[in-house]
Amino acid sequence: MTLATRLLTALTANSGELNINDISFASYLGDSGFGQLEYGNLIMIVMGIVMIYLAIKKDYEPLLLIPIGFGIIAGNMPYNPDLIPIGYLDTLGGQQSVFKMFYFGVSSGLFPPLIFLGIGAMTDFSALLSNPKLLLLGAAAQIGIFITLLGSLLLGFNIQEAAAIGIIGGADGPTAIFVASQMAPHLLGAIAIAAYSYMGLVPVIQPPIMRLLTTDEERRRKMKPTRHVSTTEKILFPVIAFFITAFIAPGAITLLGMLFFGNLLKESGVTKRLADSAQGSLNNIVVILLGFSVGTSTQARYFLTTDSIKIFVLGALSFAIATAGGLLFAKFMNLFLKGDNKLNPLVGAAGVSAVPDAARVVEVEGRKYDKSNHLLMHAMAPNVAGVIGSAIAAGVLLSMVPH
Amino acid sequence: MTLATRLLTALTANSGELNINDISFASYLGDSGFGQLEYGNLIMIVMGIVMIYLAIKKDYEPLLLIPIGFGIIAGNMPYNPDLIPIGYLDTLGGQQSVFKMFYFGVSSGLFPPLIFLGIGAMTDFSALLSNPKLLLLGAAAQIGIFITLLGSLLLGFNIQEAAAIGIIGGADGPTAIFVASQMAPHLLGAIAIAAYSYMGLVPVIQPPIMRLLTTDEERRRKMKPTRHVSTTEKILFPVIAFFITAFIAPGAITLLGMLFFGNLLKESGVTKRLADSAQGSLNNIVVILLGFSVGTSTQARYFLTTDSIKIFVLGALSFAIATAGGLLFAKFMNLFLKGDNKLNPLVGAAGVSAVPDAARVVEVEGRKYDKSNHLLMHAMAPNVAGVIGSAIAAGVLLSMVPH
Amino acid sequence: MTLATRLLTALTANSGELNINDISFASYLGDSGFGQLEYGNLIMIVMGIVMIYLAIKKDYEPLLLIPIGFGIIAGNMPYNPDLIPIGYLDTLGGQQSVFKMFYFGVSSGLFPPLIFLGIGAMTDFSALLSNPKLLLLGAAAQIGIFITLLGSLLLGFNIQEAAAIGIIGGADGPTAIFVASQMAPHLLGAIAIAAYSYMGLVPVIQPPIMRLLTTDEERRRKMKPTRHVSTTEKILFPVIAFFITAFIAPGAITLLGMLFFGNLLKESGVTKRLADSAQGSLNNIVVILLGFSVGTSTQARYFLTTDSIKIFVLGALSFAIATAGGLLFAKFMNLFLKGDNKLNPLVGAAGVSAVPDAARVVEVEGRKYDKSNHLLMHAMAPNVAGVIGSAIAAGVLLSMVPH
Amino acid sequence: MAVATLLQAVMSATPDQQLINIGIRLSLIGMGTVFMGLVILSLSLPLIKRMAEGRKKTAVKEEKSGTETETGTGTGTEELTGPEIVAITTAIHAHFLKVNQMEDMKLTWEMYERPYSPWRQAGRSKVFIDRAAFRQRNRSR
Amino acid sequence: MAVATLLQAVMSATPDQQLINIGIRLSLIGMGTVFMGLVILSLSLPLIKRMAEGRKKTAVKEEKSGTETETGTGTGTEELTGPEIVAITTAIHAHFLKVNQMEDMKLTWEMYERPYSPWRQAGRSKVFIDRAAFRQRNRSR
Amino acid sequence: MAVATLLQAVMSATPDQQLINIGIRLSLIGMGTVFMGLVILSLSLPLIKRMAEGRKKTAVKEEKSGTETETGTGTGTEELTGPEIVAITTAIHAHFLKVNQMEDMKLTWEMYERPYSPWRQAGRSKVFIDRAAFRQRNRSR
Ligand code: NA
Ligand code: NA
Ligand code: NA
Repeated sequence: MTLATRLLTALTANSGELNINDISFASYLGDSGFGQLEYGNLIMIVMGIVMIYLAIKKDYEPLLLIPIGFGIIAGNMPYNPDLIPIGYLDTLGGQQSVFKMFYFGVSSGLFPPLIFLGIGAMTDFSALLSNPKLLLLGAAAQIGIFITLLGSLLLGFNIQEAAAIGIIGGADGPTAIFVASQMAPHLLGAIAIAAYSYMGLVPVIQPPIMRLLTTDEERRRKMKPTRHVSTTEKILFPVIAFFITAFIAPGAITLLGMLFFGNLLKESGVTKRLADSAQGSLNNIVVILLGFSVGTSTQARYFLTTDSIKIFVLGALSFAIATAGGLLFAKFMNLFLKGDNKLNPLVGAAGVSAVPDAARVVEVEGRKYDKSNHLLMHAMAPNVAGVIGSAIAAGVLLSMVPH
Repeated sequence: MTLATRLLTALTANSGELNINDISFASYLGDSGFGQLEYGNLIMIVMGIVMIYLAIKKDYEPLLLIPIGFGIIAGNMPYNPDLIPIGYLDTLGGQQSVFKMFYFGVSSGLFPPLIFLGIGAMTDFSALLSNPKLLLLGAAAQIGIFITLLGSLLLGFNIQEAAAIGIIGGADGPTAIFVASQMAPHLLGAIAIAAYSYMGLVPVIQPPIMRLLTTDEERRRKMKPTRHVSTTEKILFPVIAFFITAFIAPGAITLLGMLFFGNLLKESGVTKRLADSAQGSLNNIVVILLGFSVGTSTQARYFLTTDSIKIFVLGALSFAIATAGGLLFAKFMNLFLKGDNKLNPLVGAAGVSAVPDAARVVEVEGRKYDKSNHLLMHAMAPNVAGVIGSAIAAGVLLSMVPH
Repeated sequence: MTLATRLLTALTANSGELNINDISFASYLGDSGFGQLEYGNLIMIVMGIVMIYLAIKKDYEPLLLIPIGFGIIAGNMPYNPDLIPIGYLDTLGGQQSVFKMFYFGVSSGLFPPLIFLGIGAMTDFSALLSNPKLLLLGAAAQIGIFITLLGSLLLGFNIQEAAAIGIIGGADGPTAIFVASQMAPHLLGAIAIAAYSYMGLVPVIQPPIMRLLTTDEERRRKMKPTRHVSTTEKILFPVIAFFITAFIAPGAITLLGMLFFGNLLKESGVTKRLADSAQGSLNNIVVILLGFSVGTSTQARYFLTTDSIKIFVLGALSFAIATAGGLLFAKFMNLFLKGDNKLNPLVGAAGVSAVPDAARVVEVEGRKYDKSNHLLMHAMAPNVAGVIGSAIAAGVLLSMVPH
Repeated sequence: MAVATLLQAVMSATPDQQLINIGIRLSLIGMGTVFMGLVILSLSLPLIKRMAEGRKKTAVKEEKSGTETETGTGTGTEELTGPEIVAITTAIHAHFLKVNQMEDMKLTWEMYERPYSPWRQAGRSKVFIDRAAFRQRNRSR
Repeated sequence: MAVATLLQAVMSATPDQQLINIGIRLSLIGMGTVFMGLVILSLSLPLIKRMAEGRKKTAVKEEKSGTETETGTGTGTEELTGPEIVAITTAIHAHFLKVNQMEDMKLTWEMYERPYSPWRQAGRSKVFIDRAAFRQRNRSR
Repeated sequence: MAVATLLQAVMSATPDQQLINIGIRLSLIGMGTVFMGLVILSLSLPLIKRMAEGRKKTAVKEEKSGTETETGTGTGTEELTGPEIVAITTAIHAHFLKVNQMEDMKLTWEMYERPYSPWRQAGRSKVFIDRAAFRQRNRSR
């Protein structure tokens, strides 16, 4: 049904005239799930249930997979869009659906910066402050973004779509949603779900690559303990880091601004109330609405396409490449480092972001080869650097690719 | 003053020209309460004060009656709408009033689903899970909705208005507001205030009807204790219950979706943070703004009409019929039940929703005849079933009645 | 660049065509801070850093100066507005910037009433209830508003601008923002920053004036202890006070309505949950977004003007006059008061609002001359009365000055 | 510098005398209204006090003349507060189920406790078990 | 008065019979749907119960047949929960730094602890150190 | 299946060589910028450290050279922190009122305590009783 026809029907239906012959239990059932269910909806609903199952049973990203999963179910329940506005794109007779109002936070790009505010207010950048050179690993892992961008172009996506798909490789949900909402809104559902799914699967995706690209000796290597970071450093950091990164990538002012603003609220020591709400109730509310909205945007008719399949394949690829990028760059850096300054290349894998999962995978892998080798702390530096790195990459794409 | 005239005045006034002769203390007082007060405003302000008094002194629904009561006062303070936008419908020179922005949450239908999210996150459906057959009582009590609908048609309301008024019989504030906002926005204030007032008065309305329709023996009857419900059941319930009810009544996807989503957040065990905010700060914020906005929408000039009086009479009727419906259906079910499976018909009265007031009225009445008879737990099942039942009824009306 | 040109450029750029010759590292750097930085931006960024420094180091208004300070930095980072919408006024190709969405809460006048709700929910009006006559000091101090208004007219501002600038003398941030957003949106940044800066500097501005206008004997004077206030009085107060003040100044219905509504939530005793959220998470969220937005609205090209300088000078003047007004009126009242009913004129200085800073300055000054003289409690009465007084003044201006 | 700019501004600006007159009128009316509002408010405060005291005395009187005493020597169950009744019904319920796992017990408790507070949040209030209990609770608040 | 108004309204109003018929049909369909919904829901509840029980039994079986026991007699470090591992790594870290100021110690702790909970909030989950630890934690929840 | 679809897609798609070139340029600039940003950031971190240390040393110096000591041997009241002063004024106030009901006492306390923190929330800050007290408080934070 074209938009024009639908509008016409809506206008006619809304005349307030109600013909008694139109009112029958049979016609009602025809407008209920019995008459409106489509095959695709069922597939999506099952997918939503699987997500909820994984979240509860396997503890994969429950704070996002449960809202997304239930959103998928709610967004795919069958209904007749000519009678009531329910879906995330529906407006009928001037009345927007509630799901559309929720989705405005996603489509307008409003929610991701608010999430970044919360992330900033809960992140401790000490690890990064004490390991300046490990920042480079967080840069190297962003190669996943750009190779995926090229791959997307090869698969026939246009440049805006390719940029949005590429950001999946940043392993950072809100960044991916922010870029997709500006660049390729029609792919947002698939991109968001791919990003979050793979972030949940980091403990499955990364280890084989880590083993493949490192020697036994490298994996056992211990690193020098990190130094203590003073409160003043932590207060100066968000201001200076924001200035530098936003200066270089103005397209990331919005995301990085909120990230470092949140961090300043946390570290200043005089705005505890604000930091608590930024990372507490405000963040929770946004996470609920963001996840649910992303879920409702997977209506089968728009979601079940070959594009979505391509995006999932490209997403898996991007995570693998990002992991390899970080690892190999660590090995490259070792060529120039001496003695106990040498890095354990496993730490490079944490550069993909997916905080703190990737850092913990590093810890787990490291301890498999030497139980006394604790890499978590070292891995946190490239891990948070990866967030900044993908925000910069997002900023570059947002300002270079017309949209 | 017609809208056209007002627009003209506004445009003229906003030219930035200010004639010195227009500025006098007398003319200022003419634009203040001294010159603008109307008789109707005073009546409404007294009504607001009475509500606040009942809320504080009698503890009737304080979380809603205090915001509504103060909203009534604020919405009925006299002012000159040609000078500044204050009222819930005012826009002047392109500037919307703040009360209008608040009211958007009501008129757009945004707030009720958010309230349902909070309700879901605070409701324990165990009672219902352990008493499947008591669900039917929650269905039977919805007869109040449809008889009120017919009564409204008899009193001259059109079909949309009648549907919105009928939902008062669902004894569920947010559902009534949601339906009224879509079907009959001009009656929203009266419907909302009738719904919440009678919900507060449930302990006054129900007992006489309960005594009238039951025998002494029935009131003394004890029921079999309920069984224990496992965590897994509680997790499965929101997903399955949402699928079934939304399948049958797609018009209720929005309300039921948020209700069961909130419940899943609560029961999943892995999203405690989100459930806390859904039923905590988010809910509180929405309750404050919803109640206050409903209050401001009772400006005397729109509210003090015979329609409002009719709505209050119909509302009282609907609560009485719903109570009777639940009770009589319990007696009807007893015709088919044997031995200690027989129901205490008082439990049927809890089917009207008004959670948990109606259930507690059942407990109180039961104990009047036998101090050892505790019906609260049994009454909780039809009580929460009544919420689902009225949401389904709302869904049916929303999808069948063009609006 | 005119708006028309920018629109044209945007439309052309958004055609989705991307010429390979346009893509070079040099052109990218030209669009980054390296190519876009302006002198004015740097000045503003330094100002933002100074604010953050004062907030952390001197504890001047940290809950506002930190969000404002970081907002100034974020709002003045250089970027090319033809490529991406970032600034608080940017819309590009139908996409609003996130900062613009945040700023909507300021420009629409939505945030200040929400702040007042929170203030109401955290203010105890006991001091005022036990000292009725001290209310007059809160009235007298509003002279600062009107003299500043006249001064602004003399400096060439138009009547709307003058009214908005005058409200700085009310020493009440949200009121100043509310009036400026309606009357002179283009001056909002300067007015807000002047208001908050001087509120932070009250301990510096007031003492010299207090010493100049009082004798040693007056400063040592002790006042009669205040009486105890019952719970019922505290419940009645917000309702009655709202009725009286809103009746006299309907233009203040929005601000005073939210203030006294919040206070009723606090004092009613039955809506603790709502009061907690009103003064907790809701207030924190609004404070974060309000402060940050005000900061982003100081883009150098709009902010660094002689108008801003004038506003800062007028603002300092208004604080001084308000202080003197309160003090001198206390001395005037003493002409009619006998014995131990006489006031310590220092208390009059607290009438400027700037709660609770001004009241604490009075305490400090009083104790300098007699260590056993505790004026804090007495000073709280004119202090909160000053908030009501400036809201009334704002209401009068809003309803008398066309805007 | 700021002072110089200011003086210069005052000089260069030649504001309409009409505008100044308007400003003066506005200011007088504004200041008058502020005083009127706060004077009337300050005069109303003693009335508020008297109203509050009136209510208190009446309340005390009512209590004294009332037949229901609050000294706790009531007729047993009628004196119970809401939470106490919940506790008792829960205990009975637990007894019937012969619950011996603490976890189950906790679940049952929650089931009872929730409705008391949270539903109110969604706009629903408590039902008072009986008047005596109601009064007692209200006073202890 | 209200009753009089009402009666008058009923009199004066001459609602279309057609409209009443529509109302009756609507009501029948509505009431039918409410019952259909709640009847099907009530019939599904025993199924939910059975599903839950099925899962429980399988879980119990799996545990019994599984090679990994949960009695705490594991191989040491593999039994550690996330927080324990954090504590240990922190202790080692503190040792290397030869930290003797309590404040420093606290900072280090925070650095470790934060990532565990807050990042999840932003949509990121825990990584489980190993399966045994994972299961244990999950069950204690 | 997914792999097949993918391969097929690669085959069927004949992306403009021009587009690929653009992609490559974009990627090089993007990757370059990411590295530039993080390299400059990493180079700035030692500067941040030095700034922080510089400030600390100055602070220590200032304290030593300062005339006001913080060892608590001050002149009595001047050493008081905000809350202490509140406590004292409250006590005096309570004494004058000859308060003997605990409830009244509590109310008075609240009246004093509130303004300290909550108003700040609305954008208003503390006033420091005197410099010594200010410093002390600040440090203990
Ligand atoms: Na990343
Ligand atoms: Na109901
Ligand atoms: Na003031």
